[in-house]
Amino acid sequence: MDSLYDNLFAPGTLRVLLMVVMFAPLGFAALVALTGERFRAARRLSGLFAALHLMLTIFLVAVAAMYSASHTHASNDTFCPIAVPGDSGEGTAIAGGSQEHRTSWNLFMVGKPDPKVPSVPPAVQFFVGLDGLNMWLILLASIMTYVAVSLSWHSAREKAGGYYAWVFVLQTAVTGAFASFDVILFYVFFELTLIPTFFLIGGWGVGGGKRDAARKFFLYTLFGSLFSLIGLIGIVYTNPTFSSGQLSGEVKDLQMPLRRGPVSFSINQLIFNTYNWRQVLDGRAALAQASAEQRAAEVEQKRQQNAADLSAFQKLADEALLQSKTAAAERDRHSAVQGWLFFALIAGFVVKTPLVPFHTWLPAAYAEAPTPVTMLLSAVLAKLGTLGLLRIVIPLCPDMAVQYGLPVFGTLGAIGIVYAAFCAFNQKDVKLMAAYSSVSHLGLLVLGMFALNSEGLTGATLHMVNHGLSAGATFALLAVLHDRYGTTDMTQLGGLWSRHTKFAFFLILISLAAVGLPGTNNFITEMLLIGGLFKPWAFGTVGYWLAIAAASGILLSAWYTFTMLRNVLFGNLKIPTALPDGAKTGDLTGRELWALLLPTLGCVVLGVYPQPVLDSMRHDVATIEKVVNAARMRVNPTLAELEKTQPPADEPDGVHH
Amino acid sequence: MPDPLSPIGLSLIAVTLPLLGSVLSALCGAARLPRLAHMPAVLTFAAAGVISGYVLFTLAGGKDPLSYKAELGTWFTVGDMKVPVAFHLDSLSLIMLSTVTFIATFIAVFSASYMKGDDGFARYFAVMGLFVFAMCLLVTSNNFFLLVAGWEGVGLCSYLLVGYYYTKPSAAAAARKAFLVTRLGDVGMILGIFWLWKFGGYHSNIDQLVDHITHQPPAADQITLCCLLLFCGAVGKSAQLPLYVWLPDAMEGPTPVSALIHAATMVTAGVYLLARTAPLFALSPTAQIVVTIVGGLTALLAAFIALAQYDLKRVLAYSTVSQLGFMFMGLGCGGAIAPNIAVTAAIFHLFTHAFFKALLFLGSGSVMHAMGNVIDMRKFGGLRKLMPVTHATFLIGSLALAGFPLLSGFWSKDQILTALHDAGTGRSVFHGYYYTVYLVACLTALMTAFYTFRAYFLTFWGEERVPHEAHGHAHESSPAMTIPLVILAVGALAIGAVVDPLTHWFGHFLERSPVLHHADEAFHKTTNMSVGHHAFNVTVAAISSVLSLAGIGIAAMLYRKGGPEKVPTVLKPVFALSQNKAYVDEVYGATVVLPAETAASGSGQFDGFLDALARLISFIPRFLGAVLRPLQNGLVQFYALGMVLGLAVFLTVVVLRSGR
Amino acid sequence: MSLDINNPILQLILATMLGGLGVFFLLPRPRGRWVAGGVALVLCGMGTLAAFLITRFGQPLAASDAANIDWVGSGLFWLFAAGAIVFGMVLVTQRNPARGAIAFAFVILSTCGLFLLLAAPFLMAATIIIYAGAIIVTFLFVLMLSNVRTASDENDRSREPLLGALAGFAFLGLVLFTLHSSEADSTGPEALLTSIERVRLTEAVSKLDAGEADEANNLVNDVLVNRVDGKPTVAQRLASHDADPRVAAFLAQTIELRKSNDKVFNAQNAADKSKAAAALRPELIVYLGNGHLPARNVANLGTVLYSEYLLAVEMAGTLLLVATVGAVAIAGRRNPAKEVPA
Amino acid sequence: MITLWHFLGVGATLFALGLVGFLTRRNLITMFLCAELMLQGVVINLLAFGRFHGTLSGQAMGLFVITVAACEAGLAMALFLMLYRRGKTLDSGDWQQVRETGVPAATDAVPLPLPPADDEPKLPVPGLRPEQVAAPFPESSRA
Repeated sequence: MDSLYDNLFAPGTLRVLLMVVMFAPLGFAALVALTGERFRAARRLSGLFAALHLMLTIFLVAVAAMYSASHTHASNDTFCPIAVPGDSGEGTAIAGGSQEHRTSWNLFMVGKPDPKVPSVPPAVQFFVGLDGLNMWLILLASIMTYVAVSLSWHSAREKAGGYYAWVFVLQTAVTGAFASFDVILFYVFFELTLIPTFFLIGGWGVGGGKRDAARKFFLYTLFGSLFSLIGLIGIVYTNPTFSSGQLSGEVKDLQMPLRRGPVSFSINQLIFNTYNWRQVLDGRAALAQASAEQRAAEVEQKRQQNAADLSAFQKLADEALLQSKTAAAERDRHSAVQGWLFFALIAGFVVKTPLVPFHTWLPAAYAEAPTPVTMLLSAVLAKLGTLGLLRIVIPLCPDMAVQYGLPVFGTLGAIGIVYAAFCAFNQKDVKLMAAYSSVSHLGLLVLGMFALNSEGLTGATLHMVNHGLSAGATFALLAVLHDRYGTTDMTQLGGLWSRHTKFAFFLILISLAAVGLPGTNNFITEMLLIGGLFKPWAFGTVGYWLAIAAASGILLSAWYTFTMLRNVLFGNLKIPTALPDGAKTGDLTGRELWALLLPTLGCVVLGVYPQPVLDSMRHDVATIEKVVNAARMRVNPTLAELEKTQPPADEPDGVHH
Repeated sequence: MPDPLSPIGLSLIAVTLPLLGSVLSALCGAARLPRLAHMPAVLTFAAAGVISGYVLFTLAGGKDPLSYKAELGTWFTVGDMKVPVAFHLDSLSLIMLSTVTFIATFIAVFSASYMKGDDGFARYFAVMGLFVFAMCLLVTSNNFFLLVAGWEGVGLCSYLLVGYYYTKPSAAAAARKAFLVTRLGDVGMILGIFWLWKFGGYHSNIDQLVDHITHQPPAADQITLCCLLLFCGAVGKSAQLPLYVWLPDAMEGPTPVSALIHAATMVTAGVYLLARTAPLFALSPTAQIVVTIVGGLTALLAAFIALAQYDLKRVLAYSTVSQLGFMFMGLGCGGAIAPNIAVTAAIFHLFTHAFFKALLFLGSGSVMHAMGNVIDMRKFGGLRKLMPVTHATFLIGSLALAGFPLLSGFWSKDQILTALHDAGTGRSVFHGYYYTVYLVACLTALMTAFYTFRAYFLTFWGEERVPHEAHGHAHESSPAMTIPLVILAVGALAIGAVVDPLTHWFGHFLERSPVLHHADEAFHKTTNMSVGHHAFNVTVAAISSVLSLAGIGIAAMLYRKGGPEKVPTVLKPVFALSQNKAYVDEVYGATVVLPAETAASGSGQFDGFLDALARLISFIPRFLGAVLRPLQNGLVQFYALGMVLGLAVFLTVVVLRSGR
Repeated sequence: MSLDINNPILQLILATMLGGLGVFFLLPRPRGRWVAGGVALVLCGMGTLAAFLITRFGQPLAASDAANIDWVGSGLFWLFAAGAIVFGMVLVTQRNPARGAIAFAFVILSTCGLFLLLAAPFLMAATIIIYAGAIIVTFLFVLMLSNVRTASDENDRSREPLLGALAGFAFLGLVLFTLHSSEADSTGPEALLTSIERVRLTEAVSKLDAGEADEANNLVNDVLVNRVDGKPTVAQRLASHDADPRVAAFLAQTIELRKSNDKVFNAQNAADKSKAAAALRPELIVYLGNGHLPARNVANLGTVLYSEYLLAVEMAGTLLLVATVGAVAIAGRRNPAKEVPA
Repeated sequence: MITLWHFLGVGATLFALGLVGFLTRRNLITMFLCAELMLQGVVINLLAFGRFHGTLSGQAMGLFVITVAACEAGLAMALFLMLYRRGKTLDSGDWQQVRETGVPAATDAVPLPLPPADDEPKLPVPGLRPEQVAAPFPESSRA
């Protein structure tokens, strides 16, 4: 396969392509903005752009996925992004270039470069790339932008150029955040998404409270992510580096001198440092303790022998004890700092995701936003939060993720599954129902993710895409509905099957995907996420109730979804008496059909044959898992021992019902 | 990849064919050729039936264990969760596969005539094809997750077909109810599968998992928990006691659908599941007795409700629930006598029941077709002259259902009763329960005979009455509908006797399945009892015959003249209770649906409260603003004063600090 | 802190409190103004302030210096200072703005007297001319505009009299306290030099100004190197106290001065000598802690203005022009209130 | 001996007095004069520093201060004139429109004292016959 890639593409083609995929939407935005008020021109132009972009992205991601599924990496030390612009190495493989997977594009330096740490300057870098965690999300963003652009009929009637331009700006921001491997770059793109969203909700929203909703969305998520910024800065500043530390290889020397401070902003480097730093701390503490114990034993021995120079030995023992205490204190301080940073970091991401009870910005924003924008919010933007959890929070604070992840945030996720499902059932507006259903699904995602084993993590990674496709398609259908009747209120609509057969087909299919019927994508990931909760170590901590809550989501999602289907599709035809001006009539048009076909096809294909996608994620999930496993051994050594020595089936602390 | 001409290869072709038929039917609909949509379905079902029948007959007669396995690649694999697309073929799945495709073929033929001219003709056959595919997948998959795929697939098709008349609100409600209630059971099943996966060394293939668990059994309470959770799924799908309520409502679908899905095939998936996992159940006698008791209670309650229904299809629906209860009673005996006897009895009843219940439903469909879609027995009667073929076949079906001696229903029911009797008189710790259930089963058998013939007499005897909805066109159905009836009637008449009591072919064939072998071993290991063989018990057969004849006799006595029926005053409350379905729906409405909906609206309100909490934070800057606003009073001197005071404070601090 | 009347802190607090209270009582208000008490308090406050200034800064250096006290200069200072403050007080508390303007004129006169004492005759003249002109203009305006004979809001009310007086006098107290504490930090030249030494060195500055570098050189040498009238030199006299950091700093300054002086002494040619002398002069002045302006004050001021501050002078001129144009533009506009109905 | 500190003290006192006046008096002209008073305090400081450091920079600065004060006086007079034309008053408290919405305007609670009763009869100049009776209180018609 290598030779195929090498022959087809010169090294660096993918890097250029990635840059194009990231920044072309900005150019589109500028061009579309020029059309101003001309609706048709803006619509055609942006449709063309989005389709072009989608084709490019499909090509890019397909090649990248084949690459990362077929290449085995020697170690799991860090994420292995490929197609990194500015990668200095001139390796054999086209995508990576070198095996270093890092960039040399500095945005600005912070402090002086340390000559002892070559090629890792303390600089904020333009470090973007594709790996298993983000490449599918980038494709998802491109698909959803295409769908949003195609389905913005009613929403973009006024000031069409501005609307489409903001949508493209949003795409660049989201893609940038997905692709970033530098914490500051990530944060900048992460916050950049707020601006287009703010204008899209506030300017083109459908409800009376759109400005209020836009402001609430903006402030609420910003409030959360400011904590994350604090956390990021803290992580960067408390992250030490090793004077001989390369990006790969084990750090063995426990007496290795360390340099604190902003040494790197690269997520890869930070993960590597965090992982090894903790090992070194533990190693030092263990060594010092062993030495102290040895000294104490010596003293005891001498005392029994009534040796004359007892006091000298006593002094040595005291020194060793002091050293041991110092080393332990250093380790404990590290843990304490990591704890605070964990909660600060996670704040922004759980708000963005959102996790119950930090979700209250969501109903207002989702309801007031133009439906295609709601689609983007739910399908793509929410994934920023979960990707942040996966890429930053868990690998950078693994001990806290092991200790508090499942008991606190997993429990919140479980509560969210049930609670949001009940809320969803209570809604009269399909859009709000879908909004709460998103909360419910993402609760499951977070719950499964914090199981922190390969099933849960892979399930979470894929569920981001799957939920994006199914929730996106749901909102896309609602946009179609809104274009026809100007409302998505279930009390005003009913029996639409008899009028829109194709629409009904798609709605049923997507609803099936949403409830996780086998053969659709969500089934795979729900099984993985629930399965993750059944791995033994997770049980040592919180018990089976989380798994039961997760499984109850299977029923509850069906409950509200099928009630919605009954109200909207079944029964006698019921439509609002007053239809909006310029409303479409009839079944799906060709453009809508194409737009809906993409995510629907995605749902089915990922449900029937997900293995290639799963394979492309394997390495990067293994990276997280490695970091987490080390943390797990630290947090609960006995459990780790048990798991190591005994076959899982005979695991003793099983069910006691 | 297996050899396509090997038994497993042929079976997989048979499994896939209905999917092809479904796609072709859908394409017919899309290509504006809806009138041809039945052709792909009928042809592929028939081909699948012929292939599976061929495989069955080529494999029949041997003595060796019968088990073929195939893996067609990976569905998904992550970490310890490895889900291959794995199939297996043993006697159990082969019998199921043949039954399903065989019955489906005739029902498809019947439907082609019955549904002619309907708007959703192509949709009907596409979904039906999908259903048969999912059912075949369910019975042949060797992997729990693949089984769940088939399981949910049949549920989906059931949903789509019950809600086939989508403009009918009652159909929409029934479809949703069917889906949700079965899914409630599925939650339990999925949890059970995961627990099994955990205890079973992270195998998800059924055979490997069963091997692992039978060789390294986990604690008894753990295995009981897993079995009961699996049974939850079966309870939902097979309409057992807490969750049976969806099945009578599911009669809103077209009648052939009721015949295929809600009588012959899908509802028996639960029985199949328990048979398939019999080795696990064999490890847990507690789970077995629970199965038996649930089955007994269901059979009794459903039979009781069926006594006073006026809707012909509902009578049949409750009788289906009741007969499924019989099957579970039989399955549960595996904890007290050998699992192979129990499973054989249950599967045998499943097999015969598929014939006569499909026949009865199709017969009622024929009646309904003639009566202009009226199914209320009070509105018609005395149809035996008008619809002779239907009458004859319906009579055969009723006799079979009632357990009339020597008909197929008699033999299979007799096996279950014998099993229960043996269990009740055996050495099991639960033999008291088993014996009670045996008595219940006898009572139910009596009630079954009675209500079946009540329906038969009310429909076909008495003076001839035709509802005005029939527009005077009431007539015997076309041959496309009557030929399937006749064929199924032959099956109902003779197949029971042919396959088992005469030849013992069925039992021997089923015994070749490694599942039963494993189950017997596990049973032996768990209970330390020897594994017996099925023996014809003359006493039980006699009692069963007497009860059946008594039921038929009472019904003939009361309803020979046809309706309207006269109820003795003493029995009126009982009659009303039965007619109102024992108020189970109302009880559920008050205890499950209402609390859930209240919880939903409560959650909605609580969400508002949460939102208010979040908004509370936004009041902090507002409050500060309100406090500080009066300072901006527009007087320049006031501002200057503030400046000077601030400066004074600042200077004080500076001076005092530097003074130190 | 003991309640010693000579305690400068106490005096300071008393002065600001009395003054503040007095001004508070005197500030115009519709009713409750207490003129007599206010005046008394203000006078007491002024007295306390003077006492503070005297006890803290104005003490005779030593009994032997009593002959050298500049009685005339001191008297004039106190006179003008008192005048400025009293008339300032009148300006602040006078209800009638016309009388206030007159009081302000007297303030200007008094400060001009202080200017003279500070050796700024040109500035004195300029201030009188400009302010007198400005005051006359102002006065005219006042007469023209606010010949309100009845009570009026602007003249008979004060905005926040208590807080205003408090703020202003707190500010004053803080500044005085800062003076108090910063003066304590640099007592060096005043206390450490004898008056004879001071006179000698002052003479040396005059000689330097007159261009007589050698004379000045000798005078400095007299003080720093030779024994003057048989007394020890500065360095010898203070050597025993050099543990005190201020004394040590002063001694270091002395050594630097000697080095500069030696440079003048050892200069080879005239050019070097005048250069070294030019460097010596500011050092001497810093050493004395007390400036001594050149004799030809106004001429030198002109030189400075048109050499060092030329750009600033030009800008000031431009500013004046712009201000004139602006004032004309503003004052010449019609009344917009008539055009826009309220 | 008069030292630098005495002058600084006087300058500070003048500044503080000006400050008090500026903060409390409401007549714009008086306020302006008070501001000038503060400037005088500053100029004294500048001169004193110059004097006691033996430089002329202090005087130069003083000169600039006086220049600025002159500009200020000119502009302030022009502005006062404008304001007087608009509101017929020199009260700085009348210009408080630039306040936060919702904050009530500051009003004066205590009433102004009445003008002293002018009840002494004004006798005509003896020996002359009064030509006509003047309108009583000619000012009141203006107000």
